[in-house]
Amino acid sequence: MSTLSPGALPISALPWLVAAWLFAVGLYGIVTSRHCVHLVGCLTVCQSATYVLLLGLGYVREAGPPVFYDHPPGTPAVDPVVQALVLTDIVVGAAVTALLLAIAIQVQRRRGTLDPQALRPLRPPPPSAE
Amino acid sequence: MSLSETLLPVAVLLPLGAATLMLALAHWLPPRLPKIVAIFVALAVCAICLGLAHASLDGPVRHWFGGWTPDAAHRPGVVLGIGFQADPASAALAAFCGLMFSASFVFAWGYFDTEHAHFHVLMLLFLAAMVGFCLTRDLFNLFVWFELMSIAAFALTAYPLGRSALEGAFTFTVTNALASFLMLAGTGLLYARTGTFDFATMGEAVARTGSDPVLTGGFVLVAAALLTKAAILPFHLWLADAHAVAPSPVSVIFSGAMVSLGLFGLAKLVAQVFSGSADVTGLVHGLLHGLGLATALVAGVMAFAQRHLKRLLAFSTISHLGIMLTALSAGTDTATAGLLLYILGHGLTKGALFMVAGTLLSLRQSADEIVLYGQGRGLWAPALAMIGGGLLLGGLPLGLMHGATGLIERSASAPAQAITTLATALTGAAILRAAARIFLRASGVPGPELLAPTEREHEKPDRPVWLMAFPALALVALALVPPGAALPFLGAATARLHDPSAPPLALPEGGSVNLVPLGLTAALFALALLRRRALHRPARAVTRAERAGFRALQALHSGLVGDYVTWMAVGLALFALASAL
Amino acid sequence: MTPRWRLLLLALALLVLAPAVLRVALTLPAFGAPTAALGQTVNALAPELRHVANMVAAVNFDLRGIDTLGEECMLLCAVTGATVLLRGARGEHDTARAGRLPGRPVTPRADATVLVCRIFATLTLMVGLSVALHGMTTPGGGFQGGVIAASGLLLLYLGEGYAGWRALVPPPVLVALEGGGALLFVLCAGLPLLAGHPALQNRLPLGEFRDLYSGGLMVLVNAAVALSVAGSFGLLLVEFLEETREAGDDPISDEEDR
Amino acid sequence: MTLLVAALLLLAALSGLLVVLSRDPRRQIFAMAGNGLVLGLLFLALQAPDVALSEIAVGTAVTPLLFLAALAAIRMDRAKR
Repeated sequence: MSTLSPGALPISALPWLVAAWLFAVGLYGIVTSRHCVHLVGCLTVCQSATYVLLLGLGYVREAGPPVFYDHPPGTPAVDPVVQALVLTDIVVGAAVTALLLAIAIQVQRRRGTLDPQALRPLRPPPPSAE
Repeated sequence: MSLSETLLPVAVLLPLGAATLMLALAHWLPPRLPKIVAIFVALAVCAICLGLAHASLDGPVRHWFGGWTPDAAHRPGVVLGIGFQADPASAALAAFCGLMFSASFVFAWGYFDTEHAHFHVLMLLFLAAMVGFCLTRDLFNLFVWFELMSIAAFALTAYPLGRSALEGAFTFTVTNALASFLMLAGTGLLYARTGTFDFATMGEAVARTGSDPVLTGGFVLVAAALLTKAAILPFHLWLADAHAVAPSPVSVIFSGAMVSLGLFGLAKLVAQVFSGSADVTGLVHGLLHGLGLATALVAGVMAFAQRHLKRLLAFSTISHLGIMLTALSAGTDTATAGLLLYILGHGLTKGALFMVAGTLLSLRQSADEIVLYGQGRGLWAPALAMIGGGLLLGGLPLGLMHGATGLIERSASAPAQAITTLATALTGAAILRAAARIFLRASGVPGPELLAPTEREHEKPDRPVWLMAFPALALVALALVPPGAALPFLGAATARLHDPSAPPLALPEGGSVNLVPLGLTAALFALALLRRRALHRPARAVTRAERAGFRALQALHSGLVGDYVTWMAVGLALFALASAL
Repeated sequence: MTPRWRLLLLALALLVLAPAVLRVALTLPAFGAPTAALGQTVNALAPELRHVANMVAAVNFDLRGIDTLGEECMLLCAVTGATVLLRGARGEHDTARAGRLPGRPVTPRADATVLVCRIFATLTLMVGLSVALHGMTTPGGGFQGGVIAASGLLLLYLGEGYAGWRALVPPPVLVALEGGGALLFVLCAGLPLLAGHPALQNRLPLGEFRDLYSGGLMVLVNAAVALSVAGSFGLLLVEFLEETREAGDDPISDEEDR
Repeated sequence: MTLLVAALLLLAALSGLLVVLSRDPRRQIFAMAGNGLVLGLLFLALQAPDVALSEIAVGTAVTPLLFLAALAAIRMDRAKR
């Protein structure tokens, strides 16, 4: 790749790099998290990376929103398809977050801890089984 | 529109409608009604999809939602709407999902008595998602059904509210939610480059574009998501936790149908969208093949070292998924045909085995083969199903799985064959060992399985034994159907998966009977049961080394969500390395 | 793995991924100049074909309506799952019970607070309704309107206190709203099939461009989504707020529960 | 690319980092609400008013509220132990 020289990084790649950054940061948060609720928060950061990526992909320079109320149809507008994809996903993302939080509340009740380092689904057998 | 074209969306809308109606009326419905409705809806979906599979033998059945056909835009390469397309393979798999759900609903009769229809609402949405996943020909729509499948699965895993179930569900949700973000991002990349979501149109655009990092990147992200669902190393870690802790009727669906759908989706994408991209086909033949072999072997060994029956079965599922991935990556027509047949055979067998585990959890209050030692006496029907299932997984030269293995091995290299045979034998021997201990009081000193994680749990007792045993036996019986009868259909299905107008393929009639896997299974089984306490020094040294090895492998499957996510990142890095080389 | 090793492994993986990401980022179409034709085709064709001004609504509720149905069902799944999780642990097998928990000690509130909250709750509901209704012409629609309307419930909670609030918004009604909205969507998709048309086909009169009623079937689908989203998020809020109360706060008397 | 979009993108990257780095879940909620607001503004600048509306309603109001409720429930459980 000839374009890979570090000095020639075009600014127009910024949104994609921000998306990748958000995803990586979210992963870092998930991996190092010591509290399940914090972990869920990091997951939402990962998710926001996909929104930034998709909306960035649909952006058209010097175009308006894809709503032809004030502007007549035919004026330049950004891509409505990616917006539609993101729109519904935000709502669903909130619901999944809620599901995870509900699980976290119940884990706290059953285990008394929310440290992901201490949670493992099946436990090693009791020594009495020897 | 012809009848089959009209029925195509009904296969998805029917379970969706039934689920939403039940949810809306949940408060007022008599408790028995949802169970009956769910069984009939699943059967209806199965029947509709069978009809579609038959109709699509004369050419693909298509349905464009809202009437937005590809020429509605009057611009070539622009597809405004979303299409469903039934080819024989997709429709048959959708029908298979309907069958598995009806069996699971019968099995679960009486399990969820106290709850308001919620279980059945979630299950029907799950069914609709799986059918939609099979039938769609739109990438974003595929993502939607993939995600719906995931969310329904998350909720169903946590359903029992036990300690393990909650923690397993948490891990499952985090890893699979990450997978769906990857898939969404990948879909976005592919859209940015090709300007469409429709499989066929996208395939043309991909073939036009040639080598392009964006397309490869999009494929890698989508593939990583599908491989996470299909539990391929190193994305596989969540599965053993989730499948082991989910309610048994749900595990039946998870292991029997959901995970293999991930691979089917990947096969379909590779065949219909990416067949024109040399980079992607290189990745499929290279990296995916290696990952498949590694998965088969690692998970096979892990299965052999388990004592919790559902966890054992879960690892066996992973191992068999690895074998299926080798078939996918081989890419030849016979291997693809083998993959399709393997999905059916494995799903039926594994579903039956999970039902047996559920029966034991309900009647004997445990799923631990050491705790259950000798407790299975008198349960002849579950015993029969379990031994039959174990033999089938272990390479019994009968039935669908054997036919599928024969087809797959035609295009496999000798070392690959050796590894898959060993994996098959390991999982088969593990299941037979557990069956022998539980039902036949056969002993032998426990080996590495003694160290495996386990859990004290049980499922709702007081359910009629025959309602639990009948579906298990029926599934085993179906898995024993001679594969020869299905070959003509399979030939058409394989050819049409790639190209909807291709003439049916002539598949080679059943090859030689291969007894090697069964022999190896028997040998490993005997080894496990003849094991005696290590008394002499060399024997002790061997045992210690063995334990250390297994402990390391168990430590890899730590159950910690941070570890799992790290390994997912490593998996992505593997893809990056492979595509850069 | 110890956390340190894990972090090291992650760093290594990200390091390997970085050049690949950079390569993809540099080959993507430049920001602000996408090449995908679908979006611009929708912008060019949909105003005339569907008489709506909001292209996002046109994509969501007509062109790719089946996607939206799938997303709607995800919402249903997640909310049902969360409900089951929270309720199951409270031992409320009967949905009716969650709706009527009398005897909650009511903290006295100033009349002014109650009034302000009522006014704002009504306003929020109206805003939500308006956002949902104008979805075809201006930014907004069923998803956003539904969420806003559901958050109005919260203001009611602040104003009315627990008991009054539970009486005003019984969960069975919210569940019926949630399921009923989604059912309406499924019917919108399925009924055209009975007449021999493709599923979800827009056969209703399309109305005038920039009119409140424009887009034909899309209006109905939009309403279905609004109902379902409002019900789902309302239920979610109710169930989560229920969790913040002490379990022993208000013992339920059996007579009242029956 | 306008300066505004670039600034908002960088702000989004920063606020995302803040969400991850606020290890105390209670403080994280504020970071999350801020992140939601920044994202909403970014989407508005990207000419996506529909998405911005959705993100602001969900990201700055509903999600933080759910986190608050969940944390309250968890605190209560811890107090009981």
